[in-house]
Amino acid sequence: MELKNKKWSQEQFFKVREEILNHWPTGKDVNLEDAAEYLKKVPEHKSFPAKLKKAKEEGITLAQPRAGVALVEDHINLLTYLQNEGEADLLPSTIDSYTRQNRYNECEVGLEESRKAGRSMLNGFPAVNHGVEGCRRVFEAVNLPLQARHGTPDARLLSEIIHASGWTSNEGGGISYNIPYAKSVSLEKTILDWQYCDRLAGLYEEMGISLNREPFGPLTGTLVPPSVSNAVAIIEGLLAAEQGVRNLTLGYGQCGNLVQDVAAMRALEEQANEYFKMYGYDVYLTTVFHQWMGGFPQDESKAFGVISWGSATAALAGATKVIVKTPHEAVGIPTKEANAAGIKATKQTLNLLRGQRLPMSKELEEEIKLIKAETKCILDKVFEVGNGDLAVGAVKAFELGILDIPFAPSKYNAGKILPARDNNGAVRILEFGNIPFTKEIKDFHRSLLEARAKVENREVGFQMVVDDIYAVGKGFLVGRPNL
Amino acid sequence: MELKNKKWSQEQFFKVREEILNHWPTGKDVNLEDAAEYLKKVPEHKSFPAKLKKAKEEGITLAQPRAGVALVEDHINLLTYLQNEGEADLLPSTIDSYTRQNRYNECEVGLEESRKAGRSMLNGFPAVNHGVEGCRRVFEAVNLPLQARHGTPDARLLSEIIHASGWTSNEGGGISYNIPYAKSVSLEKTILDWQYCDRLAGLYEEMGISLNREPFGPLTGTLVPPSVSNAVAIIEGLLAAEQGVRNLTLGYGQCGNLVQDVAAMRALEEQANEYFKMYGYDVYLTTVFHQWMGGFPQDESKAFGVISWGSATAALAGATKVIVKTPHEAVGIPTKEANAAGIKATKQTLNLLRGQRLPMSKELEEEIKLIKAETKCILDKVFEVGNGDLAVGAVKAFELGILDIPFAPSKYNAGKILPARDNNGAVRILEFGNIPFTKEIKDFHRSLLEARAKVENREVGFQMVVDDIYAVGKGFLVGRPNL
Amino acid sequence: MSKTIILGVIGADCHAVGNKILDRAFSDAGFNVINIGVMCSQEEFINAAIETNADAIIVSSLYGHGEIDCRGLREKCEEAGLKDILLYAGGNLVVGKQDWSEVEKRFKEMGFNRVYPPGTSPEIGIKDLKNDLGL
Amino acid sequence: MSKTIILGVIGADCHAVGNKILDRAFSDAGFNVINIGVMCSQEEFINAAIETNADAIIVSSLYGHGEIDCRGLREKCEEAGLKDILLYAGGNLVVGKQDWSEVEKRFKEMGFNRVYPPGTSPEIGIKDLKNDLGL
Repeated sequence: MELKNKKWSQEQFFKVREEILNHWPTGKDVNLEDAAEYLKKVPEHKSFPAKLKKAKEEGITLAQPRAGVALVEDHINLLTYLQNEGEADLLPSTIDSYTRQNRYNECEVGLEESRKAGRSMLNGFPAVNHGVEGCRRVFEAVNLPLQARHGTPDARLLSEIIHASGWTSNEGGGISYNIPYAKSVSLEKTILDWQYCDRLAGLYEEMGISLNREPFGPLTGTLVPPSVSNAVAIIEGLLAAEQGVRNLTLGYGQCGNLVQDVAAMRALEEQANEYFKMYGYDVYLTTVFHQWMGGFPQDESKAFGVISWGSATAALAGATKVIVKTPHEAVGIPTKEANAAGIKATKQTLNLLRGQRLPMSKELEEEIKLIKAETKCILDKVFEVGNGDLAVGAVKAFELGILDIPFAPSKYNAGKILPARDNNGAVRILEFGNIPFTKEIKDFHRSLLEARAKVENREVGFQMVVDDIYAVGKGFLVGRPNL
Repeated sequence: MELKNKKWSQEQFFKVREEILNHWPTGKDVNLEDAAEYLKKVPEHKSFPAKLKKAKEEGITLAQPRAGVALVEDHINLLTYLQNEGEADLLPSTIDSYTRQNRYNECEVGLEESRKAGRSMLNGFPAVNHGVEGCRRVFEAVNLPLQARHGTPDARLLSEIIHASGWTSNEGGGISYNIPYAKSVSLEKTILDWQYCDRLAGLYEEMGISLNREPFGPLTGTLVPPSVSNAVAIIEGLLAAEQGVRNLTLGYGQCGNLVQDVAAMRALEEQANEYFKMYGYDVYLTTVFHQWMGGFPQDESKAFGVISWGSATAALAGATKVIVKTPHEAVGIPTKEANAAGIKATKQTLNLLRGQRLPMSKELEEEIKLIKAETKCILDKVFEVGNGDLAVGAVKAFELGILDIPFAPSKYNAGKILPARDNNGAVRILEFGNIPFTKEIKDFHRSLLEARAKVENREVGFQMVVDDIYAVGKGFLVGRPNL
Repeated sequence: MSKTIILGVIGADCHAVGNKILDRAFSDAGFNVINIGVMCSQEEFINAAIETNADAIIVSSLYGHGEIDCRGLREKCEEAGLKDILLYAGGNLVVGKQDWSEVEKRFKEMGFNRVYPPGTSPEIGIKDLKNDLGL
Repeated sequence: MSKTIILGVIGADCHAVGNKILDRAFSDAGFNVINIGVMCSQEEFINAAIETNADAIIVSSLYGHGEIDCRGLREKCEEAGLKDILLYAGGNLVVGKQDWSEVEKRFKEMGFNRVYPPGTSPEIGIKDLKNDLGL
């Protein structure tokens, strides 16, 4: 199939669908009519779009953890604990890494070993292996909206199964679930495969069922400049909208400088809405802020400091929801208690800050303007190299390094840009690769990094980047040479 | 002695001193010359003024816990733990409540019982009973500057002992350690007694020894409007400066609304410096921000949220130091581990935010202007009723309700003003008593509270106040009727 | 007829916020509240109870010295002829985080009828008091 | 002569940041680093080691599946003739917070020479490797 940013025809979709449902035995239990009927009965308090809309209208920020274990019963226990003890507002099911690679046979091994070992040997919930039956059991056991969160380049069967099970949101996108999550899967393929997932959500939308889609904002979660992640988020939002998605949550991962983080969130929401309008899409847009995605301090008290600061930023930015880290972040997958603790610290901070926003200032205004200008530089070029087609343009833009995500594992990513923090901790760019910024913008970045270098009495260079990556594990935002 | 805001003569001071040193047997071990010699040997890293100055110049915020137990050895263990494990920047010795009432006999009972019980039966360190010998043992065992933190209306003997022991800072003031801490001690007396403490610090200053003095900013710590606590802080600062104090830290307790809190800190520093200049005092001024002083959530994860948000506000306000709460706050005096945990969460947040400030905005500018205008209304009237004498004026102002601190236990406090939060959580005034604000300012407060009442669909009234007091224990800043 | 209670904060404790809240809550619940404020000695509680023929003494302690301060209060009440008076205590009664059931046990052994942990809502005390007074 | 090491992230794990940092750190320390990147099978590690006549294989695993992914690697190395090759593993090797000494023990029993907990600085691995290689 030729890649184009054009709504798939019914024929195209159902032809592919037939094949997809045969990828694993549980696929045969997915029935679109039955699923639609099931989804129509989802009560409002368990619907992602409904709960997000309510939160946005009331100006509050919802808290959502990450969580997933191998077995259905254990997963239900985990989620109900996070719901009841953790006071989560939205629930996830984090999908395990084998499922993300469509290695369902290995999931079976993991399930078997988990049963034997009495503890989860998978790092998430293998939703495809559990099928509609298992996923519905999970959905029916909880009292909150449920979302699949993963990192799956080809999530077509997974998406079929989770939506048919009443899960009203699906995270991912053709870029954001490829470049940071895969090594050698082509972008053409993942954009096509996510067009399928989007078209599926669009089909339900056409049947009167509102489903939420959420491109993965933070990408590699490590020193990603806001304009780079915002450009990807807007592209994925537009691609999803073309396939009929009407309820979108666009996201951003905390960089750590308050003004930059708030500016990034505001720029993202405003600019995305401008693009939706420009291209004639009717989309209800909400936002998600990811707490610090980089290295965490080992000490749990310190981790609470990182978590709470992320929550405060989310509130001050007016995010519709925030994705929560846990005090076990530095050591791996958290216990359910640690997970709940992270949510509680988050909710406390959100509640204290309810209604408070970072007031507009010269600094905030200029940062918003900068991020929007940079994002527009990138998007203009993407449309240009795609001859007006956004899907084609995205693929070409990665080839050419116009889109370039720092620290991404994919060989389809140029990996030429190098970010580093300025003296205030805001993420700037040290080496631009082929990112199509104006000279003025590039000079501005450079001047900010030079200012930091002067303070630190060293040259601008790669060591700054390494220092910045290690810094938060040591407690700081900016990797000063003497830490 | 007649109360006047005038530097005590040597004669006056030493006459009173003779009597003071006889209040309890340990007083006889205080020798001014010996003390001066001891203090001159305090290394820079153990000097409060030196460490505060360094922090202010570097633009960083220092973290200081509260801590104190009955016995010297246990107290040393506690402080060294907070220093080494907790990573505190400054150390306290919180003084027990019997000492605060000069009930040294009861301290003896408490010390005896603590030895028997194997746990502290006093809620702090009885520095007077331990005398110079015990206090110096503590000072010599630690590696950081040490401060007495208490709430003692008559701290004359205590101040003599702690300064003679190398403790280079003393918290308190004639108003701030009376009105919130005593029931029926006259203001004349406590202002005179704190003139003594200030004169003592001034004497050392004249001998070339820099000591830090810190009036207690948060007062009752419960919905105190910023202009009320700022007015008291500036009065106590001026009274201290008159007695020769040259190194002052003025403080403020977090109210919870970011813009108001930052505005209060900026207004305090700027306005205090204006007054020092106006009255010809040469004072090195630093600031202290107190994390949330009101009710705390029982849940420790939630407490971390409150602690971290206070730390973030301190950093964004550019406070020189922050006084740290602990995750045990809701249940009483913390274990040393909980105390260290509070410091670590605080330091992590401070470090992440190092160098970041809340940028100036219209909202911040207007809030600073409002707080300064209110503070000036109060201070003008205090000078007026004192016929130009600030000490006399302060006493009269409390009599007349010009100075009036919400929820204070003292019978010398009018207790007529009633504060409540506006819709954004900022503390405003509901009933003004005799606070001498202009009609314009009063109308502005009223309009903000009416706006909240409208949102909550109820009348402005006392129930709002009660709801606000209980709110943070339940997780929220504003006490909405449906919590 | 309205029942009379003595409300106060014992010892060298100057925490006034909760005292003002309890005053209002018990008053609103129909009790005749004699609020002797903060920093009250055992004698002040007892004298106030005798003078007003009170039905209960409600002792707050927020600063951790409650155990020392409250010791002997029941005995002194009995000596003063307040034989059946209800004694309630609440707040942060002891220094540090201790097992609550242990703390409750110690205070009950000291003759308190009801003992409340930190953060107890006034409504709970009001309900208990109405119950204990047969209202 | 410079020693050669194979660096990679095993299994279905795509964490690339640490991999890029380790690459630079070991290179800077004078090793000839063959970085096979993320998402590598056991076979990819072994083939790379044979091709380059490597002295050590350094396996990262950040996503919790390390225990399953690393099982049998030592045996496969021996079958492939890599008899004395050093095997190091580090990262978030297991799902959840487990006692580190237990985890270390399991990996040592699986034939790993060195095992590192999360957050280990590259300098430590470099020092150990120099030591183990007699440099």
